[in-house]
Amino acid sequence: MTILYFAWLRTKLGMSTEDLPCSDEVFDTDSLVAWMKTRGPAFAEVFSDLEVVRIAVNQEYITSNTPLKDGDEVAFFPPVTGG
Amino acid sequence: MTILYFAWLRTKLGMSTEDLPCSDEVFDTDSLVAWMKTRGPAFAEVFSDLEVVRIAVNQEYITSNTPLKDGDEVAFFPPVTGG
Amino acid sequence: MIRVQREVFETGVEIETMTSGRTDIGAVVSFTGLVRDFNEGTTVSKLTLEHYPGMTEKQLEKIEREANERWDLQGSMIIHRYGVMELGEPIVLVITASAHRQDAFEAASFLMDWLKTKAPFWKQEEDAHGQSGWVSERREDIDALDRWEKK
Amino acid sequence: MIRVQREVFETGVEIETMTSGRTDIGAVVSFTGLVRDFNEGTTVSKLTLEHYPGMTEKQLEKIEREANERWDLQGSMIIHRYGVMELGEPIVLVITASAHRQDAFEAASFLMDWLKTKAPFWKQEEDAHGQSGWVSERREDIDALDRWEKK
Repeated sequence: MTILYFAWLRTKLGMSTEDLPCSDEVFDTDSLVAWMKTRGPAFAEVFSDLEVVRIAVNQEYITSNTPLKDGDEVAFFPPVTGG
Repeated sequence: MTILYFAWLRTKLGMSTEDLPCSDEVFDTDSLVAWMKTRGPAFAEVFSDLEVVRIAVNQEYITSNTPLKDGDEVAFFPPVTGG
Repeated sequence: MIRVQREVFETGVEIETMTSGRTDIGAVVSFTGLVRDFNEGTTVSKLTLEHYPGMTEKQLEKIEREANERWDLQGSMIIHRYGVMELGEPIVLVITASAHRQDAFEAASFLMDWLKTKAPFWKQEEDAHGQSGWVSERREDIDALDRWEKK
Repeated sequence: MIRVQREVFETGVEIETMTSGRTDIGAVVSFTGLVRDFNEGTTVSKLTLEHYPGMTEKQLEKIEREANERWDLQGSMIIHRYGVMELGEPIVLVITASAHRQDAFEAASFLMDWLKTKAPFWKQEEDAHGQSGWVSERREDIDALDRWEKK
């Protein structure tokens, strides 16, 4: 999977993209977020309040747990502020 | 008074403006309209349905009887259709 | 600012004039009304607009003042043409500028609704056979204005 | 039609492109969003817009399709810029064309409300001291979208 971070998630994590394989531990968006929280203080902080984190899978918003497979594009970002 | 006619009132009456003196017979908008109706068939027709005639005195709409004096500008026209 | 003129105008030029050199405007809304080839079931080949010089300007100024009292605007403009117009030409332009988009949208919509029922202009349409007739008042335009009545 | 671009655009040119040679359009509404020097209590000296390439285009196309389903439009356009922008420069443009003004006004307002809460753009503002910060979501923008929920 390709993981993308935007706006303050990107600046706080110091990373805009990374590749992650699906695994027994990470197989849907809920398990991906749970795993993210275990990756250290910056990740724990960024994913502490999911009210301010939007998730898109393959460039579509998701609002409930969604299965993931290798090749998927998962993006994490704050509420949008364009326009 | 200066009397002005616009749009189909103007074309039906064949006249865009005329000067009329105030008199014992014509001293407010109600009496002016009543007198207009007596001026012949074209006038009678134009003023037969006051629902479709708007009146402005000195370039302001009026919706109730309004006193008139020499020097006033009285306009008769249909509902507007600009924009 | 209001303008009543015979000449064609350009919406882009007027927007540019209103915003040029300003850094306090967040939102600009424009409405342009154009002569179209079809109206209320009739083919139109030409349009003539008659107006009441003097009263037109007074009414437009009153409408613009009212919009500026109701909404927080940083700029407003109304241009209305009169005379003979060809298909596709612009008839009327309303521009509103504000810090916030809602003010700009509402004020522009209000100005158009108001103008449609209060500004003394009358349209005469000519069809393909050279027959001309006066355009009738539209019920929808009267209803549209009701939205803005102060409760 | 949608465009996501780094370059400045001109509202007038885009309106002209949409209406040129057409005689069936009666009403054109444009909304232009500009970089202003003040936002939510802070002086702004520069603005940077980050976006999500790919998803941005998908979302804008979806929004535009939705507007065309809801209203009778003869043309629609969304342009949104990204990258660094100076004060007074345009950020976003929405144009709608219709036979009737109400459709054009409502569709343009809808497109802006929708875009503000769904299109993946993020603003970073820089103040006079060179301090930069991410702009927060505005409660008003979420509320504005509620107006368009189908009952």
